[in-house]
Amino acid sequence: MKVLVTVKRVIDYNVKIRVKPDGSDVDLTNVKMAVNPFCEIAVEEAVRMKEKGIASEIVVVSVGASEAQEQLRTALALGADRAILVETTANTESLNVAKLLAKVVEQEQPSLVIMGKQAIDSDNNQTGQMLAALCDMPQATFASEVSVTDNSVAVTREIDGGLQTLSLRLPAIVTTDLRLNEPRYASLPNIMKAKRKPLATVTPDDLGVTLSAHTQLLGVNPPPQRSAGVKVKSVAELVDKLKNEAKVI
Amino acid sequence: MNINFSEQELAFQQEVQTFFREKLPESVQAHIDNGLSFSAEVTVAYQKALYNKGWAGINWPVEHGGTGWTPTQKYIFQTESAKAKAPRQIPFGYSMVAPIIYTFGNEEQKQRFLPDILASNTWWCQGYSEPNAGSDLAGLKTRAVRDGDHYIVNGTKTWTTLGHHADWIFCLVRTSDEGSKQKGISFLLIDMTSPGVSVKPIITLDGRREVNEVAFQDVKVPVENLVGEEGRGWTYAKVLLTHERTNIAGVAVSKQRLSALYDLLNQPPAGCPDLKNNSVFMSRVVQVEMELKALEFTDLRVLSSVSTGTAPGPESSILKIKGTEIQQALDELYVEIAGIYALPFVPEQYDEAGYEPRIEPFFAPNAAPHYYNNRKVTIYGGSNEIQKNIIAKQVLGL
Amino acid sequence: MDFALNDIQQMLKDSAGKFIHNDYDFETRQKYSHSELGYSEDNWQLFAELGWLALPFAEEFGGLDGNATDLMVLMTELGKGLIVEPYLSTVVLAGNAIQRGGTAEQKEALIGGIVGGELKLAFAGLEAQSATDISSINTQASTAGSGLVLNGKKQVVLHAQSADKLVVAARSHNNNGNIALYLVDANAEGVAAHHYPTNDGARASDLTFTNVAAELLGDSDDAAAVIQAVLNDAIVAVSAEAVGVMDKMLAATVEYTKVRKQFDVPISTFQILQHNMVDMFMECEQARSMLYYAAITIGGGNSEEQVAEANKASQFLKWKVGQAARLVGQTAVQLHGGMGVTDELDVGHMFKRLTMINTLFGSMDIHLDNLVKQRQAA
Amino acid sequence: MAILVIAEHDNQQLKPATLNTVNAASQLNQPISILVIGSDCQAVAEQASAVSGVDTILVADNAVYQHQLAENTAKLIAELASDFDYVIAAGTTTGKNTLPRVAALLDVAQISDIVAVKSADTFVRPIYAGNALATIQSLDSKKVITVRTSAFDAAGTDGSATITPCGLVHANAQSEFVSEELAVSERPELTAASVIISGGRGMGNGENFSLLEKVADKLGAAVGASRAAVDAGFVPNDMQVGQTGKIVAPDLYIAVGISGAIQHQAGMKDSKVIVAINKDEEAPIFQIADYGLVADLFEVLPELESLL
Repeated sequence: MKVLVTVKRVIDYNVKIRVKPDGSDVDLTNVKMAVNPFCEIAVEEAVRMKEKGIASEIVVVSVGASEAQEQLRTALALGADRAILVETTANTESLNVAKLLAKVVEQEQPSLVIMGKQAIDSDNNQTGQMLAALCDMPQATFASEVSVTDNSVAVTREIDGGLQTLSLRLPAIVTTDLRLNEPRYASLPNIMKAKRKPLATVTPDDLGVTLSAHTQLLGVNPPPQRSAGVKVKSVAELVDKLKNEAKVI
Repeated sequence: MNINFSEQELAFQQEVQTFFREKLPESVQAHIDNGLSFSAEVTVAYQKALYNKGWAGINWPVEHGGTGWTPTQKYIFQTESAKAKAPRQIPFGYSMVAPIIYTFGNEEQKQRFLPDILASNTWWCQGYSEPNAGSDLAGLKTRAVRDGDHYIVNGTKTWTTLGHHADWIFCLVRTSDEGSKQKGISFLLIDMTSPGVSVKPIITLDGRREVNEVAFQDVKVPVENLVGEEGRGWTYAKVLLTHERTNIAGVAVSKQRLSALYDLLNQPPAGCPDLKNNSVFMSRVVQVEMELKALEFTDLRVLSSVSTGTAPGPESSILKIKGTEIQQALDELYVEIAGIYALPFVPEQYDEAGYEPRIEPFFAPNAAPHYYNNRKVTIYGGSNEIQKNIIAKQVLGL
Repeated sequence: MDFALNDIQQMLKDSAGKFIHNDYDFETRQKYSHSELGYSEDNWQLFAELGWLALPFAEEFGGLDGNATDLMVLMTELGKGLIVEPYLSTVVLAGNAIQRGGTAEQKEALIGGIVGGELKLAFAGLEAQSATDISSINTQASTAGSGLVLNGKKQVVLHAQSADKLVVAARSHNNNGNIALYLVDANAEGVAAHHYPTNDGARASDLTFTNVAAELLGDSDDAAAVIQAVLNDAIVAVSAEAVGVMDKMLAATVEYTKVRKQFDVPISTFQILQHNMVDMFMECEQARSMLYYAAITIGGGNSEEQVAEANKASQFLKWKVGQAARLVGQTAVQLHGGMGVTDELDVGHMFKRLTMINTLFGSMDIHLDNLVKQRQAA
Repeated sequence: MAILVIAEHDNQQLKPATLNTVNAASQLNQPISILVIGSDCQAVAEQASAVSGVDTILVADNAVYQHQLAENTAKLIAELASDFDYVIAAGTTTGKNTLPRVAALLDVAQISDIVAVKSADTFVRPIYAGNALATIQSLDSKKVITVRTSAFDAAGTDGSATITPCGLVHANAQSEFVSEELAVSERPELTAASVIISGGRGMGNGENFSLLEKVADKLGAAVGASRAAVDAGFVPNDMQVGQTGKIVAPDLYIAVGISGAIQHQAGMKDSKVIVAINKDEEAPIFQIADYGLVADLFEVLPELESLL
């Protein structure tokens, strides 16, 4: 069974971002970039399926600038077999990324697509669901457990009140949540092998997709700063302040 | 990671070495060995030799006569010129006012000024600091009041290096008092021969006249001499600071002076103390050698990122501080190795060729004056304390 | 002219960095350090699985042909975690000595075990009267029947407690004064050990050999060149570790001074402290530059001239890292105030590791003195 | 121009998130309809008709919609969307699951998790885990939007909208509901609670969370946890507040034994009032706490419970 996973190049999880003084966007100069943590979980899930003999081939796809090859190489080092970069820097909002991915899915015909539930930069949480619509595939978002049987996949999802389990007919799309698995570290031998694995680059034109902007970023500013309040000496003083000063209890 | 030059870069290195071998007279090379500064004539002759070779505008755009070199070629040129003990181009024309003219000036100004700067026909000096505006330069008070097709300039500029040789001065002047201090500053070019301009020497600790005080008394300056727009002088000057990326640390010159120091230690001239067997002194020498080796690789790291077109990393911000600290450490070592012969103050021995009676060892009487004068390097161009403020803010985010 | 890491080094840096960030925070490190073994055996097997134990060894024996620069990249990241696993003693010291000095059979027999995580080793060099380098050691090898035996005392042998085999520097059994390297079974008869913790969270031992069965490492009984080459690699490794620690101390100090308020303002607003932190930053960068210089030079060829440059580079590096670490360590503790001197905060432990790294493989003053003497002799 | 708000419900109860969503929608000053998709969900329709500022309630009541699976509900919403210019849902897991699928069917962008309405086509939403706020303008004729309910007050409940059934039925042959385990507890849900008391690594173990529950019962509060507590296995993962857990902005947030790493702050820094109880004076949480008590939580909690 062929599994397709997607990875996005985002800022490193630990980087504290700064907004540009002119408020045009977030300042990304000299910032460490990495694979989106939720995407790493998607790659890990696919690699575990391959180790269990469920997945026969893992294709990893990224939509972005040429630098995203670095993240594709990391995914290959984690165990993906083949990488595809859809190289574009314009109009990479979720809908357009989904349209590009839909064309790749059409060409690759995977039985299962696994994606991160959201990217930690845009925090949109949209692309997987949109791809499912465009490919008319069933979807299971926020997966905390995935088990594939012959032509269906059972997915346990984290929903507001607790957990929900669905059964999807393949081919299907799953987006990962944080507790699906604990991604492995890329071993040095695999890192070295990754260099020799195929990485193809295609453009939106190659896929026959023309992209137009659906939204426009007008500006970015830092959130309002909280200032530290007062220290109370005792529980009694705390309760008194909450009742009479803050009036919240 | 590799630190080797490519084939073309090695070929270019040969070309540069050949140029210095053929074009640099023997007498000029002796200056550096003895810690002497170059006379105006020697410097201009050198600058004209570079111009004739087409190598005068290292960082200039090609359309204005620039060399179009890659960052690595610039690095090779600067390293070889230090090894050849060549003079340094006077920076005020080539790398201070010219970049502002060809970036922000109009066509007329480019035609009027750039060719003469490149050919070393005109000598420029810098009119920034004032008696009451040093580190906080934005507080400058020299005023330029618009009067028809002229500005009337009044005020005083100080620490104007080689102002006594200069034909022109580029100044930051105050054209308005509204808004922030920085907003009211403009960039004005002033002919030194204009009536009302007076130049007074400021003698420095080495007993020489290097810097001056330039006073402007109702000097009439044609409006055509305003570069760019009124009120934007500060931003133009600030852009310049990020312009000069390579050769801030002066690694090549320091390496050359260190090897000369080791020569002195291995064959100490008569009269100099035998410091080679003094482990306390030698440990200071070796520490400078190692600190310089580390700085050389910090410089190469910056070169590596600049030559691949990426913005240099935070390490570039330490080049000026570490470079000047090492220069001053070398000065201290030279004074100590000069021993008792550091005492005689005989500048004439260095100004007139073949002056007699000559005090030997020849370098020794000049060691202390050079050491005194060089205390300036951690002060000018943004003192090292100011540099640390900048690093604290921009690199450490404090 | 290129200082950027290649793809492989970049991914090695990312995965090692992620391991330290996710699975090796300070609390976890302290748990390992205070455990009975003094490190985590699970981690050791993970290191084997990730190919980190195989990094510097030849591909022919299961290694990955990594050079000094690759070792530098890994050690800088592991340094950030103050790791207590015996990587330095097993891979960089003893394993490296086997790779450089061993016979083909010895390499065949031992390197596979190291790479697979089954075999741990320690390098026994220093002695009481030969504490700064091994030029005046007394441990003596001698023939006994058909084999060889060792007699002597070795001081502060890093991670001997967890070693299966020892690589021991001793006077040659041919009584020609040469210093040779011998392989000894760590639990062999006649090996008496006094194991103790080191103040920076690791383990070391004093060993006494009485007629301990030994095997010459390699064919020659003159191991001077091998030992010097191993020393150069070890200096790159611990210096890389120190640079990693210094980077972390600088970041921790900058963050702390932004949070710590006194006189109603964060202490990071005081200019004197800002300049102290800039000085820390400059020392980190200069140490890193010297590390690049040494790693490139030591990882270079082995012509006579290149080996001479490598030996000089390792002395430059050990001095510079010692000097930088002293400033960065002391300033970090100073700016953390009382907290910097407490056991519970990680900064103090980083300070202790940096201080101990200075004592390893010749302190900065010893290397400075050697460099001075070399120039005086020139 | 008209707005279709998708109701958040469990076939019996209209969830408070819908009231916040309607409030957000009302800032667009257009007629608002609420769509209730479910099975045997008449009660929800009645509750919806009481929401102030709402004109009509559309009810698609059919067994196929019982679990509100995205495959068919998205088709239904997309079909109904032809009469509307805005389709807005709460940023709950149901909203996040379904709305992007609707947007794709309509070939328009979605603007997720808005925290402010600037104009008819311009909204503000958090990015980089709330460490920056982006102002986004939609260029599409139809706007599909999810709302971060903690950023909007709740609409009133004095309305009386007319309820009209919607007979459109879309089958779902692609995915099938298997089971659900909802953590049944009378305490309010984290995202809906006005008071939250959370425990961190400082709680030491899962049993000690009972100390928090006693205080929570006195305050009618929900109980949350930091990621460190969840990762340490003290409590189940759906109690996690933070960048990768729930985003909350209650009136009162009490952080007990939580150091307050950036990732945790991202989930609760918009709370009106923040109280921090921690024995480590340097814990980052004190930087954003309105009231800080440097003390041992095991002494504070019993005393706090007794005083409430």
